[in-house]
Amino acid sequence: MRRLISALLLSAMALLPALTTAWAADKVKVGFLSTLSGPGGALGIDMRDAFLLAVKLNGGKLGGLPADVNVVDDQQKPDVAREAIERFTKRDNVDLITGMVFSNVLLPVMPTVLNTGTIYLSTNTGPEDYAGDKCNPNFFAVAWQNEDIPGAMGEVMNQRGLKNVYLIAPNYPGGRETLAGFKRFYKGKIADEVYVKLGQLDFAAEIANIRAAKPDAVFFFLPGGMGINFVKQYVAAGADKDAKLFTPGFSADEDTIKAVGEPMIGILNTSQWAADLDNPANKKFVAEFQKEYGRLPTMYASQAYDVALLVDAAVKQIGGKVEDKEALRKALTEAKFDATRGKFRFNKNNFPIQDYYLREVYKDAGGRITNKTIGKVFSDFHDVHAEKCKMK
Amino acid sequence: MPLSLIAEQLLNGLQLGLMLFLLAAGLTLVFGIMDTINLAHGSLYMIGAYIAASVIEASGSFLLGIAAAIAGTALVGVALEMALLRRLYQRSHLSQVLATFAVILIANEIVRMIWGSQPILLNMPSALSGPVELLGLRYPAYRLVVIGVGLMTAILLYLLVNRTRAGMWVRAGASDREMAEVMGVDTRRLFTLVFAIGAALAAVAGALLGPLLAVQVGMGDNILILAFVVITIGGIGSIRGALLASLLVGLLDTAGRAFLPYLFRQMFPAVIAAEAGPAVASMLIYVLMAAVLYFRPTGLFPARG
Amino acid sequence: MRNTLYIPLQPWPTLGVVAVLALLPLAAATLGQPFYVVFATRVLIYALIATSLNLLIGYGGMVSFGHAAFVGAGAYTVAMLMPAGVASAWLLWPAALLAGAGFAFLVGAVSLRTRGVYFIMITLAFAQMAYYLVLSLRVLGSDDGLTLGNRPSLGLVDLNRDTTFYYAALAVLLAALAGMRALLNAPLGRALHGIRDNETRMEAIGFATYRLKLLVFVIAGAAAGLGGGLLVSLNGLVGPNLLNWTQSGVLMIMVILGGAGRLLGGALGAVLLLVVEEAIAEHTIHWPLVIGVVLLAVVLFAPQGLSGLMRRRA
Amino acid sequence: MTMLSVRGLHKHFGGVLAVDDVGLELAEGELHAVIGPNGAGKTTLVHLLSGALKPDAGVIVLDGRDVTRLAMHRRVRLGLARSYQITSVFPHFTVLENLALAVQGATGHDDRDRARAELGAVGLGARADDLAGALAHGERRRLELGLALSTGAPLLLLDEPMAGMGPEETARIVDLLSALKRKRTILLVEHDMDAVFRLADRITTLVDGRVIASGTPDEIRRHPEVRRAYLGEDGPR
Repeated sequence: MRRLISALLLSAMALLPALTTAWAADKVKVGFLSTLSGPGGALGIDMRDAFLLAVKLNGGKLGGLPADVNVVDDQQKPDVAREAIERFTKRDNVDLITGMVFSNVLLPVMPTVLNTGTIYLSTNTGPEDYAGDKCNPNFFAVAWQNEDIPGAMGEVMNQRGLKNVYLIAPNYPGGRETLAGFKRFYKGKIADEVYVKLGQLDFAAEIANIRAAKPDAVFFFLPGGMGINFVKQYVAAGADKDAKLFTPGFSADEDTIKAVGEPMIGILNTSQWAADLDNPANKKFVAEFQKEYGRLPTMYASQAYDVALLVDAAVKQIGGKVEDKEALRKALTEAKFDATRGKFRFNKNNFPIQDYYLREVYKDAGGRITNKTIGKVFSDFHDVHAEKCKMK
Repeated sequence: MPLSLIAEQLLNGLQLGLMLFLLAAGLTLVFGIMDTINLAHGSLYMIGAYIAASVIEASGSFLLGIAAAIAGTALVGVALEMALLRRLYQRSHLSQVLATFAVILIANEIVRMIWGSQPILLNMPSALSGPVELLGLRYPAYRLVVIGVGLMTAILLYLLVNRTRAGMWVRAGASDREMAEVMGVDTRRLFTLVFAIGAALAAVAGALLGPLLAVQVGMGDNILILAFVVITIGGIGSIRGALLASLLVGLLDTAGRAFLPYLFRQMFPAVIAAEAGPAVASMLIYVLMAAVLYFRPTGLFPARG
Repeated sequence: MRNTLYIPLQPWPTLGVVAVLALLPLAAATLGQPFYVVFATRVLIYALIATSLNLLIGYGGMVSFGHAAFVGAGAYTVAMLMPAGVASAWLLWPAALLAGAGFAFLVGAVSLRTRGVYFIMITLAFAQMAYYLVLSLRVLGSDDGLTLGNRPSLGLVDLNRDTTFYYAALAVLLAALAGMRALLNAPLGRALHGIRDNETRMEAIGFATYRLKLLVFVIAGAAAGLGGGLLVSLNGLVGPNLLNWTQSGVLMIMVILGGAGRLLGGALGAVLLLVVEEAIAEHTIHWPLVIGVVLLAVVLFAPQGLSGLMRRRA
Repeated sequence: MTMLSVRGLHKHFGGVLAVDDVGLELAEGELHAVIGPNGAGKTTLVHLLSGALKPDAGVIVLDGRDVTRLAMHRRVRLGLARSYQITSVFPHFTVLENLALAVQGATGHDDRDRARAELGAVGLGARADDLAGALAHGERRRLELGLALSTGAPLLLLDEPMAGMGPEETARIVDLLSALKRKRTILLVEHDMDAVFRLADRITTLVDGRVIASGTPDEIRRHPEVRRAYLGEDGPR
């Protein structure tokens, strides 16, 4: 028993070094919590790399203050994320949290973040929950609302005269909202709407069912490795000859294209960003990202990069006084910065108002397979939930 | 429901079942002969997949990748058996579960250190990346090859166990260890050999499934549980039981995922069907396992009396 | 008369440990580190869960590989009842306990017909069933799990304050340990020892071993369910991850690290594992490697676990 | 009054008939021995009577009640306890705790005084506080017997209580059993013919699972088939 006491005391002492990290002023402390491992890991890694690149290009600073970016892997598990958030808010006292990829990780932990009055900047998912009547002054969706990009694809499929579309997505909020967004704009018939487990990698059974349903086209939203496997297996089964694939930009990003190769050519997808968008900020971003990491950036990377630019601008505007949360929030909502995607401003629900483009995967002159912007689907698009937001 | 769909799903089930058999065969032999639970079997599968992926990427040859995976994983298996498993044969099942669980943790991290956290996405050999026509059915060529290799391995293993001297020892060992020792079998060498064969079979499954799934840290953790379901249903120690149970589980799982939602939609209101179909489908094989154990507490084909 | 199985109460060391635990939130507050109160609360809850598994593995000889399912049963019960308007912890936590007990009764009634390896496997099968059930049912949140807005209320005290929750969890753990000690010192405890020693003979001297084992299985399931209920109340969220088979493995690790078949084995193991994890996870993403090596070493060289080591030296 | 009545008991393992149409009657207070060569089905019979095995056919009536389908622990509570041919005690319990456990099992009460009384009866009083795992073979055999006694069951099935014992220990068991005579009804399976013929009121002989003779020691001694079965085989040691 006496030994038990000493064991307890020893373990308490082991924790002490961690206790001393907290205080230090004159810094912007960013908690960057993202999915860095597993099938969804590529997305988080792209975001982290882009965010750190932006900070590095800025001389290690954000808004003139040295940036202290604490990167943590959430392993795509809400409980892991929840513990990381506890550390960020209660131990490290960060000024901002950002970086989460998946809505099923973000949604369970967001109440904790918001309850502590910490600002969250979403580098990716923009769930309906915080777009409508539960919009929150501390929640900023810097990428898009979940329905925007699939909605744009629904519009495209109308224009192309597709009448019978098969839908497949993972069974999580992002997946369900994506299909809801698609259906909000798409006017034809739905052959079937199938939800698979998030992280599923073998789609043999689903592909056989798709083929048996004989749709005109397939709209799929399968982020990360899921989409890569789906496209490969779909083409291997020869199903693409009967029904073409359409997708939001997530499953036609540069990582997916690189992994799948030739079978991707010709796939249409929508996005708020493309590597070939012609503006100075984007040109710099694409060039610097390739120089730093030796690969093409994805839309995820552009989103995280834009978050860093936004923070930089806002902190600069308030003269580095990050303790003044109210001022920081106000500066963020005004969002005066040159985004890689071009036009960008916040709606009253802190979700973006921006343009959406149609892209096509093609092989460029140098034999490289990549996306080409072939048109604009929506201009100055306001997400459909903003009206219900009571802010301002 | 079109006949071609049923046929296609049957093939899918067969493919899953045969891959499960490759995993389960090694597991059931180790279990049957050495009375040892080896959770680290899933790690051998993962290591096989990683070796295959690395060699294929470096050399461009798929066959070379599989050969390297078999040889490399068998070596890892031998090392694991001699360094650790040997010490566990006489220990309780609890100790075996925990020690081999520790091996999973260690193996996952070592793989992460060598290959990183990112999944390796392996492409199928280009010659096999398209579909083939099969009695009016378009089926992925690669999956057909997987089925073929699985069948061949199963037959080879059957012949090895039932027709060779080493196989006779293995069967003797599985049904009565003391008897095997009396017969003059060098059980230490036999155990190592069996372990190496089990590791090699797991590597074949890992290498073949690599291009279909993703080669990633922890990939063996869930398929390991499926393999345990298989050997428990089949009866621990029985190769025949493992084969039949693999096919049963493979077909049931695929059929459940493919047809149950459809079936439920015919039987229940859409709201309930959409929920219950996938739920029941994903639990199906575990329900089967619990039911088998309830009525036959030692599986379908117990190797021991 | 000599009583080999009796677990004595050592009043002074016990009081000492309780005092240290009671002062911990104060220390955290003084150091300006409220985070560690939440962390310590989580440790206490896992100590409760691991203790319940220790009752099965260490005392009952029932190697259950599906204990996470009972934790899940309790957690999901709370997560389902709270949005339905039940806010009082006096109702929610007993409900979690009953859910764990009820599910354990179903699983135990079937599983206890089998022996040895098959018992390990069938408990695993039931846990996987539960895992896939919550994963696929939308009402249970499927992949996303369920999120609670608030913590339950406990009458006069406010569980939303981390310190209060800590003391509540501490009280539950101490009560559970006292209860377990009483149980093991009672005739039922002796019968349990007897079953672990020689089950066949127990039947031959008149014990209904199946029923006794089922009773203990249900008690352990109840404690695990309560632990799950506490955990979801603390975290405000629950996901299928909590029921994954690896989670059952982690609980077993705690038991063996702390010492199977020792009263404090489960609790010690939980403290050890979680503190080590917290201390090294910040420094290396490869921390499971450290846990794996330690576990392997314990299994091979110190099968009695930490409390075994302490007892040997004492 | 009949204590135990067995009719038409059958049990086969695979193709082998281990117990074949066995019938038995035990009067209250009787010491009834079952003898037979190795493999005659004696231990299987004990397993069937105690409930460790379920018969394929036949009826077992204990004290007027059909117990054929009852579990082992139920039969103990109804007054039928057994001992094992291969010692089966609780090695991590002390000797006294072993016996107390048996008292608790059969009665549901933790009655140390009764356990202590049985301790004296099997002559282990000096070793009350030693772990059962530390006992010598002969002592373990007596503890084995003590466990069955401590259940307080009026009917005892004793499976070779003298197995593997030297002459001195054997004599102690014989004395012990003589002391028990009339107090309990006993079915004794035993190889030691001297002991059997000294103790038994009646003897049943099993060969290949069948009863070939049943009667008083004198009748059995003279029975031609018994003599044949034992000639050159497993005669009185």
